[in-house]
Amino acid sequence: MTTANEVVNGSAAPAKVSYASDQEVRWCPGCGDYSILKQVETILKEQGKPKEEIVFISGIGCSSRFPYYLDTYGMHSIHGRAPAIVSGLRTVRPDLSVWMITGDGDSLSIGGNHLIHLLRRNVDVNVLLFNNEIYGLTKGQYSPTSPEGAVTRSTPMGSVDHPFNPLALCKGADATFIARAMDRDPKQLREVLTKADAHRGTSLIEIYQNCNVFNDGAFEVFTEKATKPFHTLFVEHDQPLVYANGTKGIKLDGMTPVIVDLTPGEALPDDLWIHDQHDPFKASILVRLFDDQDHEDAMPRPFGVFFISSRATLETKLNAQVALAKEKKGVGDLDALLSGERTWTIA
Amino acid sequence: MTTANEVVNGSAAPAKVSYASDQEVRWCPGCGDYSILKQVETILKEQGKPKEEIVFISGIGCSSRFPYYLDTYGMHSIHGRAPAIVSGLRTVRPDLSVWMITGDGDSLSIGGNHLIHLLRRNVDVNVLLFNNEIYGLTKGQYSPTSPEGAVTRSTPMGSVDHPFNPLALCKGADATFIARAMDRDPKQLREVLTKADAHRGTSLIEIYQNCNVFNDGAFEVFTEKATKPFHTLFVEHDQPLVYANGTKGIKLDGMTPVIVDLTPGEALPDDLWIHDQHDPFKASILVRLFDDQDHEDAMPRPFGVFFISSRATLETKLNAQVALAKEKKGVGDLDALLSGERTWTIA
Amino acid sequence: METPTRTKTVEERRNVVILFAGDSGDGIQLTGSQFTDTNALFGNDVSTFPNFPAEIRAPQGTMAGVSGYQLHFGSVELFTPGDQCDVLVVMNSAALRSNLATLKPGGTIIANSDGFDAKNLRLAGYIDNQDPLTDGSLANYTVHAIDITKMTRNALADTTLGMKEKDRSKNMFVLGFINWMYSRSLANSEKFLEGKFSRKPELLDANKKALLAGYNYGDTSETFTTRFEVKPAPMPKGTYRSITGNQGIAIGLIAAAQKAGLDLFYGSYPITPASDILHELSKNKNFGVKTFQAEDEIAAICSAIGASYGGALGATASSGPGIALKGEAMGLAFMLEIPLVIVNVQRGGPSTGLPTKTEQADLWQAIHGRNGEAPIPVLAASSPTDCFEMAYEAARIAIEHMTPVILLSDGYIANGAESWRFPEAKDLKPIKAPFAKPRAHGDMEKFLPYLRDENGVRPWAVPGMKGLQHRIGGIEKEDGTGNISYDPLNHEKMVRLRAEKVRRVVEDVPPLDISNGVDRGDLLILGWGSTYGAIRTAVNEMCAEGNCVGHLHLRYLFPFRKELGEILSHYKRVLIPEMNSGQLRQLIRAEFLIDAQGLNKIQGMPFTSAEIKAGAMQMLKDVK
Amino acid sequence: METPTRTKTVEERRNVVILFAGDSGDGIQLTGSQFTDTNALFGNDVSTFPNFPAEIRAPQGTMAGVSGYQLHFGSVELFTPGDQCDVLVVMNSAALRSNLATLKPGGTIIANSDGFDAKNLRLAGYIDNQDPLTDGSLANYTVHAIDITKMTRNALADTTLGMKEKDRSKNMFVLGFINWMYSRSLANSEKFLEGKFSRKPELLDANKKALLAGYNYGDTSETFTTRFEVKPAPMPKGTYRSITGNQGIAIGLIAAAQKAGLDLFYGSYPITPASDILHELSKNKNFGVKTFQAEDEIAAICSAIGASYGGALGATASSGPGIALKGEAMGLAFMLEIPLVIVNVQRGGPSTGLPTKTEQADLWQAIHGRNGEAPIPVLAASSPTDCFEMAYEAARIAIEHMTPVILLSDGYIANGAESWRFPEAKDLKPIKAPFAKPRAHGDMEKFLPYLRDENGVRPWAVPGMKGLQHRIGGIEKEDGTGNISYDPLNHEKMVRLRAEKVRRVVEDVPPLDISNGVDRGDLLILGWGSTYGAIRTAVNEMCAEGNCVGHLHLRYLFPFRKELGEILSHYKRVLIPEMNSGQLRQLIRAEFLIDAQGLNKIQGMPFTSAEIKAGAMQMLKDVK
Ligand SMILES: Cc1ncc(C[n+]2csc(CCOP(=O)(O)OP(=O)(O)O)c2C)c(N)n1
Ligand SMILES: Cc1ncc(C[n+]2csc(CCOP(=O)(O)OP(=O)(O)O)c2C)c(N)n1
Ligand code: SF4
Ligand code: SF4
Ligand SMILES: [Mg+2]
Ligand SMILES: [Mg+2]
Repeated sequence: MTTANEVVNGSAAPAKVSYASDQEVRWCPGCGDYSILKQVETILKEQGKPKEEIVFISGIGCSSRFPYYLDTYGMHSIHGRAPAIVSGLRTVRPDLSVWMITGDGDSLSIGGNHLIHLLRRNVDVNVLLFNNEIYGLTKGQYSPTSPEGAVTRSTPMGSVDHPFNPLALCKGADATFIARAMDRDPKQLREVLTKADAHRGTSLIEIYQNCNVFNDGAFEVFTEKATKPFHTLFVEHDQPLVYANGTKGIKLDGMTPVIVDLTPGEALPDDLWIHDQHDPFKASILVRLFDDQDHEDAMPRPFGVFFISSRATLETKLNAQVALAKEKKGVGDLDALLSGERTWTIA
Repeated sequence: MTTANEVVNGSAAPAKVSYASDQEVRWCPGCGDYSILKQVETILKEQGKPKEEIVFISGIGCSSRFPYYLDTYGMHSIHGRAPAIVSGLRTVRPDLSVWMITGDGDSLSIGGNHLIHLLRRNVDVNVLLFNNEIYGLTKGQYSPTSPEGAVTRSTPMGSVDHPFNPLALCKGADATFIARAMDRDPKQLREVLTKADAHRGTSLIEIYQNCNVFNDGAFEVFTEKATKPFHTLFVEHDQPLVYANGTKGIKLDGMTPVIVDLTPGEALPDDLWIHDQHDPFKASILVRLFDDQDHEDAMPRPFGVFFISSRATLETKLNAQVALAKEKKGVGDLDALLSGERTWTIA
Repeated sequence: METPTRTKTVEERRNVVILFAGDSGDGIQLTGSQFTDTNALFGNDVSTFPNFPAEIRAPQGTMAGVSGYQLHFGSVELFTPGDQCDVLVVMNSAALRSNLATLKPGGTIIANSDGFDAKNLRLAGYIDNQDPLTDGSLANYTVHAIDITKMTRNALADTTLGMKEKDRSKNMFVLGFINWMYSRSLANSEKFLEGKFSRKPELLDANKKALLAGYNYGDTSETFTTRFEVKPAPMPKGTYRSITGNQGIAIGLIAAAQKAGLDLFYGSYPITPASDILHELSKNKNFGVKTFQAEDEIAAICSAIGASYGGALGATASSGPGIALKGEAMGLAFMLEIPLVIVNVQRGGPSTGLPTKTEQADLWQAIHGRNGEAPIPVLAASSPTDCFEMAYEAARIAIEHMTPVILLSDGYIANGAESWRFPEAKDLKPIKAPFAKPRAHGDMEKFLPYLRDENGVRPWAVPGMKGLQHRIGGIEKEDGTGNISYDPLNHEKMVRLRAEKVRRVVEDVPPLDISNGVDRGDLLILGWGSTYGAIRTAVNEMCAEGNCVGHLHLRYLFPFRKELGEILSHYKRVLIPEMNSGQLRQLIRAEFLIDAQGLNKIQGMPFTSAEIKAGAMQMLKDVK
Repeated sequence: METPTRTKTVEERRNVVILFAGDSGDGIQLTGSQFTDTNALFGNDVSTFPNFPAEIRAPQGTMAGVSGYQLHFGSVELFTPGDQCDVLVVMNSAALRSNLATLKPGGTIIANSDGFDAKNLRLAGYIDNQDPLTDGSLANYTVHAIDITKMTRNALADTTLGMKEKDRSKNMFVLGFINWMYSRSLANSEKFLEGKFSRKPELLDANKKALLAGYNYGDTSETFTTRFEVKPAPMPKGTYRSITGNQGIAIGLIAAAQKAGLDLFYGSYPITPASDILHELSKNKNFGVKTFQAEDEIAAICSAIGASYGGALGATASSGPGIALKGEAMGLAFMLEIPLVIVNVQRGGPSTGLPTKTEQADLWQAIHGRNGEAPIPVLAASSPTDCFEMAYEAARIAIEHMTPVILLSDGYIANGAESWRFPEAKDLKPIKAPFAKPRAHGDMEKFLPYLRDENGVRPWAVPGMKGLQHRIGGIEKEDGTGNISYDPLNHEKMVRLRAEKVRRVVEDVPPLDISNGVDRGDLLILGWGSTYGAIRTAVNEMCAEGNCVGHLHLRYLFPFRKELGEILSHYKRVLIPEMNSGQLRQLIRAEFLIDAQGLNKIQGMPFTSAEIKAGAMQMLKDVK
């Protein structure tokens, strides 16, 4: 980027400086957003990347206020359009570290199309999808991830919309990095964030986030001590799918996943499903473990990194074409462009 | 629909009447759209449904001119928005037979979000997605389904966008009916159309359509006698996946599909993949058979009905709520509404 | 229940303005609306103005977190929530600091002293522990500092509730106290609580206790020697209710659909301050109302177009940014010539702007914000109750003239409430949908979907109607047949036919008449939308003071009624107050070539009548 | 090659208008543009008008399928493609029927007789085999019926091409013949063919053969006794090229980015007639141009916003329906106050309207089509060459004033070509981006992203600049800091500061001056956009005939330059011709309170100078 380079004068920031901005955080007390903000700030600190080389782009929603709270570059844009803004920004600035903050309404309702196109184009950005299964900022209407039957301000008789399975949708859009985390498990969240940041391409992280004002407890079964072990499945690359404190595992019967009982301590049956984060077919099934947790013998909900594949990013390919064009035709000569191919002269 | 019913006075149309309108068809000579129009008209004839009870809604594009050519009700709307128009129409008119006509740009570029929301909500409509892997009406720019590297008017150096796998995307959006067909195989197209029309819910049919002016031969390997058998795989419910005139089949190695050689006449190995159109997991893999046909030992491209599942339609659920509300609260009394719950009187 | 009463002096008041203010979490909106209700039921005229921040719960105790509810009630007819307040009820320091300016000199402050501890004072920006309640800075006001928190807790001592829950009842204590202060019975509030907490007996009990405690506190405490009384207002005979603008719009749309015998389909995407229309409508499915929360504003309007195409009344609403997204689809509806109601509940702009504040800056967008020649009738509601009438009218025009219609409201009247002498269903204007005549059997003549009647209106042929199949779209159409046509002269003809059809709409609306003041004279104040109350109040005062001023308020904004020019010519000067930079003014000047002046306020806050008056008096000076 | 020549009489012509017409598949556009090129290279002034249907290939032989290319070339300066044509070249019956009206009385018709068989005649709507070529109905014209199909086939008899391919060379036969008719050498056309078919020797050979055959046919056939000659035009000294409006815009944007030292990012979604800008730019990646075909218009403008935020020049273009979708994002760019160029190549509306036809009906949308108070500078190009200048200016203003800028063009000048004396890079106005000053090391003072300079312009701090991190967005901002602010007075202040910044833009553009005619007198014709050529031609003629008429053309449409009022006051009457219902007229009347009249044509076709003249003469009558 000609000028940016001229005027930019970055240099490594002193480690462990604070990445918080001077703005007071304005989320409701108890909102899950606080935890996510904290985890992000923590890993930024750990990495110690210069603040000026980091950009946060968000849409509109409670979650999208996020950029104001970090002392990096940031844009709080318009509802649903962050992916498009990110695409333009990265195309001209492949040198930056770009993060996108969005909500379930912002990215899956009004912004759904931009999100799937961002994923297929594989623009290099870390997408943090704050899923609270509700519209927070507009005070409690259901969202595309709210369960069917959800009684909200816009659905007094219960929602009639079948909700999206966000990760299945993203997989269908050929995402190259898919993961799930939650506000209430800071450690796992930081791990996932770190892996996401390491991935070159669009890293999509769905983060379950509690909206304690309009949808309190939506993810309780996954976050509460008592129920967490039996409803969550933390997947690790190359490791078998085991949960419930080692008392249960998952194997595949043909293409259908089934639950098997395990005896802790004993050797694991060797037909257990071994998680392979590079297997696109397995990933297509893994995202389908999406049972309603109220049903008994429901499959647990997977967390962690589901899938990683490497595919050249949009900006890499586009800038390669620019370089190639310059190489082939020579760096553009404005006068040649102005005169075009055929001219005539009046003397 | 109060009034519609009052004023509507339908009655079965005499069988075998022509469903063509009086408008001259304005596609380029040789365009694949002609064949699709013909197949649709044929099955409409066969069904003999009253013309006035059929509606075609389209967006914008060459393909979207379709409604003008049939003597049914029809709307040629705006670019990408047909799914939203259909959703409103069906909600108030569950009695009609509704078809949606769209192109790869119309439904997957500008209209992508409306399409995936239509699918998750499962509105009862037959969606005919004319995929010619190009923008026809605007004279030849690449589309979201154009292969990477495609040289078009907007990509002289080749497209840098990774294309959508349309059926994978639709599956990810929880479509309840997914199928693929092509303009050059009228019989199979009619079969698929018939099944789609029978399905209650959104029936998504991707139809490979040749744009002989801007993207001629895009699907040649699938349509030409010589190559067709080796690059196409016609799936039938309960039948094994066999192609290449019975010389090849597909089985699953774990979750990974692999090609096996077969000897025509001999009994089929029993580990062949048996197509089950009701298995969501298998469908997730089937849509992933999407290899570039130029690679040798590429998997063949599947055609036919991939997946069918039954889920209540949006309009059914919504109208049920309306009925329930009337039953519970009694049919709305306008005066009661006007006065509200608390009033006072000035005498 | 009967409420205890000790004799204390009672003073009568003509009208009173109370501003309740506190944290977003303090339940201020509830306290305010409850007391409004009680007074309305009692027979006062009421007008309210809720005012809250964009954050759901901005940090407790901060200025950013302050939520307010202003109530004006009186024994006389009222048109605004009041310029300044007589009583300011504040739950904490920030609430006091951010609202003191609106309190009349000598006004009363009722403060929750618990909200004035060091922390709260600091958060509110009172530096080096200066405390307004004690430092004498409020000398010119009557201050009642009450530890509402403590008293509420005491009142609920014997309940099993946790501290947090107990404190949530603070607002009921306030409500009880205010009820006592204005000599109101608690009956209505108790009835409300019984409804709200029917399934939570514990909370019901607690809230009732707090309510009563507040009442009794006023009654027993020696510090309060006088109560006030506001007699019922001499309003026109009839039955009344209180209504907000958004409720008015919802009910207006339902009423119109019912009168036309159509189902109402409402496609919308949530946005402040329009969302309540969706919430309201979704509660009325038993009227055949179908609400569809679309994936975005484009889908919202398109779904409504689909519904209208199917023979229902399609409607959609949003606010500025969302309306911006609907422009292309409005063009389609305009070309299809089908009924469609588009409501814009305006908020502060541009872009995301000030989501919870009010403004009138989307008028140009409504009239000019589309590609091509696409005139659409634009209506504007002038008050909460007028929202009902204008929504009804918008729907009537859309149906009978087969056209999209835009209705403008704004955050001020959308959330504000006033008393409404509601009509009876049978008295509402009838609405007749111009459905195409069913085909006589065997009639083979080609149906002409764009054959217009004397008003330029085309027939509404709905799918299912036998023999009337036809195809329509957004491409230019041949006159009559509706077939695609690129013919140059046909295009110009169609552009003019569509414009003429829309022009005819104004022949079907009430003639213009001045709202109040003189019908010819020195100055005309020309207004539109929510400035109505402030202008009317100002003009009444000015006339009372002997000025020659008139007030004309446009509710049908576009096209203009032909007599408008005539009326304008009856005044020496024309002043146009707007919460924008002068958008109506621009249209008036272009149409009538008169040097209309503007009075413009772009602060996210409504005009006070005093501001209107000042601007008008200034202009009158120039006249003389 | 040297072209054979027999002596025939040669007549000189001052200027000639030829209209080539045929099926969409006949290669008419190529024939036309090639002959344009040849004449331009020869030194004539040229002006063209391609005119085609919305369908890609409407059914062969039908009226709907007719595609036309009108060329005006002369030995004098030209401003339009001509009102009527001297020569009409038609490849079939439909082409004749749909264009005969534009042929001058006594004009020449060159018809491909093969296109007049029974089928073609019927398709064209000539009933009961009436044949215009033979039934004498063309008595007032000189008709040359040539079986172009047969002659082309004969010429290619010995090639290995199939019949279909042979017939594709018909247009080259025509081109060859026309070259002969106007005494032009085939050299340029052959050069072009060699380039086009460099990889297809067979086709190259065939096309050259057909070209030569056409030429020789004219030369040898006895029927043609005279050729014509059009001498070079006495144009200002310099080097010229021919350019279309869309090329002009593409080049203008690249030039501006280069002069500012920025990369150009172009985010766009294809739409007629704007797509060619995308096509053109995508060919120039070696200038650091990055083109992004977005998923829709919203993503297109938002990607451009992202690019500008990143320090590049972001630009986007579309036509009416697509621009309608960009309104909300324009509001964001306006609030962010970053450079952005938005081009609207207008087409017939409303809605999908007439995609391939021209119109000027999006002016209101450009100026008023957003929510809230969001004034954006609006420029309009008046000719193909002016598209370059205005695109450059739009970019310069966007960058130096940190604001989105809208540039209006339309289908007529977008596809039309004219000769252009192109500038040298060094002579282009310099452009300086207002980048924020880099932080001195250790400078800890808070950076103020909204601290304005004397022009009200804020500093452009691009990610990567150390110490200048800041957050911006669409919510109202506090003056200076840019932090979120709901403060009422701050909002009004910011609204006025942003408006003032935009107003200042006009102090940075050339003062207004009349284009031609008298600078005070009876009538001023005030125009904008593509009506320039027709008005200029009309005014020249009228002045020559002794009328007191002047022509002022606005290229910077909004805000108005302050001297505009003054200039308007120098004329008794003001006439505003527009291809809409009077959108500029409305703005002029509102601003200056003058009774400006309109001359309005809404037919998807440009004004002819005759139409302008007629309208103006009518008005002059009224003056006297
Ligand atoms: C164009 C537009 N439409 C609608 C809105 C109103 N709006 C703001 S945020 C939001 C959705 C918020 O939900 P989500 O994206 O899940 O974010 P959350 O508040 O839950 O974090 C909506 C509908 C808007 N600001 N702009
Ligand atoms: C809002 C809007 N944007 C862009 C266009 C221009 N446009 C018309 S059709 C089309 C895409 C056509 O491609 P596709 O949907 O694949 O249909 P096809 O012509 O190939 O059948 C585009 C970009 C438009 N008409 N409206
Ligand atoms: S409304 Fe919900 S999501 Fe929004 S800040 Fe409050 S708790 Fe968080
Ligand atoms: S351009 Fe292509 S898709 Fe369009 S009509 Fe012609 S052949 Fe068919
Ligand atoms: Mg949410
Ligand atoms: Mg296509």
